[in-house]
Amino acid sequence: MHLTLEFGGGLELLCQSTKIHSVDVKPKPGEDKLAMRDLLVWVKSNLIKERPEMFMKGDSVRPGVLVLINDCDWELCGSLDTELEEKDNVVFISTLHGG
Amino acid sequence: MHLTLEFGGGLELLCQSTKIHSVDVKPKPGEDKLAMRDLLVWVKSNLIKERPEMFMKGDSVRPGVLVLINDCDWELCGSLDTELEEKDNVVFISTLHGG
Amino acid sequence: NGATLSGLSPKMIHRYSRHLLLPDFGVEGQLKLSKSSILVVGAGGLGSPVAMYLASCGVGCLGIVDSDIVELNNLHRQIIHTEAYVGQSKVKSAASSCHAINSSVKLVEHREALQAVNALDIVSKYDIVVDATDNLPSRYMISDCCVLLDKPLVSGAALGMEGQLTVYNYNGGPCYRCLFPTPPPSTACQRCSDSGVLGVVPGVIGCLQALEAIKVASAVGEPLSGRMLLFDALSSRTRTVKIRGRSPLCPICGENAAFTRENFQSFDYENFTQSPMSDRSSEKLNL
Amino acid sequence: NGATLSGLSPKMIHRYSRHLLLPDFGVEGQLKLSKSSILVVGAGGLGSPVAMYLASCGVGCLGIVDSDIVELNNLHRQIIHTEAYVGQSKVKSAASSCHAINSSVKLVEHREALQAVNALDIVSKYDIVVDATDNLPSRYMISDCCVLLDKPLVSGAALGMEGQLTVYNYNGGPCYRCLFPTPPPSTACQRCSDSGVLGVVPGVIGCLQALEAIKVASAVGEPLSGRMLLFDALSSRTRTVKIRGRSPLCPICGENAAFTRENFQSFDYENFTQSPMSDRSSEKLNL
Ligand SMILES: [Zn+2]
Ligand SMILES: [Zn+2]
Repeated sequence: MHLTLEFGGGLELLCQSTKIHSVDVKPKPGEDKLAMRDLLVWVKSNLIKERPEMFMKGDSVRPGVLVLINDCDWELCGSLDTELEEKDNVVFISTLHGG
Repeated sequence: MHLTLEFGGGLELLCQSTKIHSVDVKPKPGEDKLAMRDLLVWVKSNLIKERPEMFMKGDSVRPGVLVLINDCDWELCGSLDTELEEKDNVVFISTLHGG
Repeated sequence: NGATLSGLSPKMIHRYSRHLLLPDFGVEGQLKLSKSSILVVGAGGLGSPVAMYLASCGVGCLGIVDSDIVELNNLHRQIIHTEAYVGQSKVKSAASSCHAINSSVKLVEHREALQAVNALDIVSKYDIVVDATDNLPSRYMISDCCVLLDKPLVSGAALGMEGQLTVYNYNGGPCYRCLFPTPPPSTACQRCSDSGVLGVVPGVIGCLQALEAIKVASAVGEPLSGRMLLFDALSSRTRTVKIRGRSPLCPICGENAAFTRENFQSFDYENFTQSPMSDRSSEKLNL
Repeated sequence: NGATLSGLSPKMIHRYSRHLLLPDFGVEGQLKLSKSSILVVGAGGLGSPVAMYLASCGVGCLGIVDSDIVELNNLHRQIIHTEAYVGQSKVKSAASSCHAINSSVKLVEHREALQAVNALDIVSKYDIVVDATDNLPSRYMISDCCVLLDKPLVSGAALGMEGQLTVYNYNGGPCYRCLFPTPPPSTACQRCSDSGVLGVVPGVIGCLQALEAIKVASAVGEPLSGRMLLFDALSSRTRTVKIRGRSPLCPICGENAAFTRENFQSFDYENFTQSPMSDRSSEKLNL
């Protein structure tokens, strides 16, 4: 499954300062669907190069990170259970506090 | 064919100040494709309520109007000959000079 | 047209003529603006354009709250302050600039830090609040206060080469806690003084905050409620995304919220976020 | 780090510390900025934030060109001017504000209209040009001049509740004439004085223009060349669209272009666009 993953708000620093990643992710063996839950695990193993605790906490993202699937808050479409589709765009962005 | 048409930079004033129009446009009888050339004629007859010379000149848009198909300048994809596809987004925007 | 212009003096008609000509804004928008009062929390990188544009556009009353002093390393982005004010109160400096732009706006100087103990008193005097602060505990505190007092909150943030913007607690929309019920680990809380910020980035976000405040005050257009604007200066890309609505379970604005003014005034926001409200003690530059 | 900091005085290191901390900008970006010279054409709604942010961020030399006088009905959006300067030169007023923000920037006051007869002389002294004008003939004239002198042009526009922004003639990208070979009918050319403008809209676009100029000057990020940003204030929606590249047939920048400096100096831009460069004679308000 082809996906575009984007990191912002400082999270790109966890993956070698690259903001946009064009990736192919396979569903787990024996399954034909990819859920956000599985994508997070894949991202943590394949893209996050340092301080994984700045990306995940438990089986979800850490507090302060917004997840957007096709420009829409994942809370509106199932959070961890959201099933991804071909060519989906997923953004992980850390909220900023500066000014 | 379902299309989203948007007007900006003052062109919305030609269609009763509505910026976004969600429309269904049929190809001409006997044809199965809809080209931008045909869409312009359709827009002029169906959406433009006043001063059509502010929208078209000859068989194209008047000078100073940019046409964007799916966020891309129509000059990059065939201008009048571009064939539209289901769910395409077409923006007509007049260039601004104020400051 | 005499009737519709009532309330605007000849001088106002002249000064704001470019607003009055706007079909979507017009006399009605200007009148509403002239009757509105807006509080800007923070007279820094975001607060500079917010206060200047709100003064120039003709809001009725503009309050500015900040306890900081103008420092030379603020001036690369805080365009409301001049070199002459280095060492003086930011609020005094900002009010002076706003007064020079538009002497008909009532300016209120709050030369103190907005904190849980004084926030209800100060915020209750205004119709709209603009969060132009630079730290996490203030963001939670201001949002909670705006929920308690039912004030719309225009919230902006900028760091590095990025900015974010949304309107909280507006028209049934979410509050800050609906989005961020749990604070991030304190190690994730970077400030401009730690990580830097390109000066014009808070300029862009601050102008957009002033715009949202003007839209709310004049009841024109669709404010950014339930939506968030994300700005990346390096690529000049902006996206406006749909965010969650008000959470029924939110401990502050939810259906069964039991958070009172008394709870608010005694809530320890610095402890909650494990992060300080003021960063003056941590000012340093490691090159 | 002594070597990489060479060129920045201790005072600059302090003033611009928040820029120096930025991994994407740093000492190198600040040094390039401090060596750059930028011309802002127009000290009005767009030019106000452009000049203020370019001064505050520390460009080496900032030129401002405009022949206008500050009027009261400018002040709802032109935040660089104060009431005290009504009736005086906009350039004098703008330079004074910029100097107060950052006395280390070299300011050059061009108190005259930029026209075909003087543009080559003036523009040739700068590295980058910012078009912050309010009329069509100036936009063609500035673009043609920038092609002849090979200067990147940061072009912004605002009217009503909308704004547009792009960078012309940069790195092989298109010029204004590549996009608009034929001027629009003069009846389509509205100005802020005819149609109005919400004051903070040129604020947003001007900040974005300053950002693009900073990116070009410091060689950081991807400037908006071959792309255009469209901003709608009512809905707070922004889109960045891909536009055509340089046209081989462009009469000014194309492969066989035969447009010389002599052609330029005698070209009648007002006649070409059927539109005047100055709108002072047409100032009126119809309510
Ligand atoms: Zn809430
Ligand atoms: Zn060209």
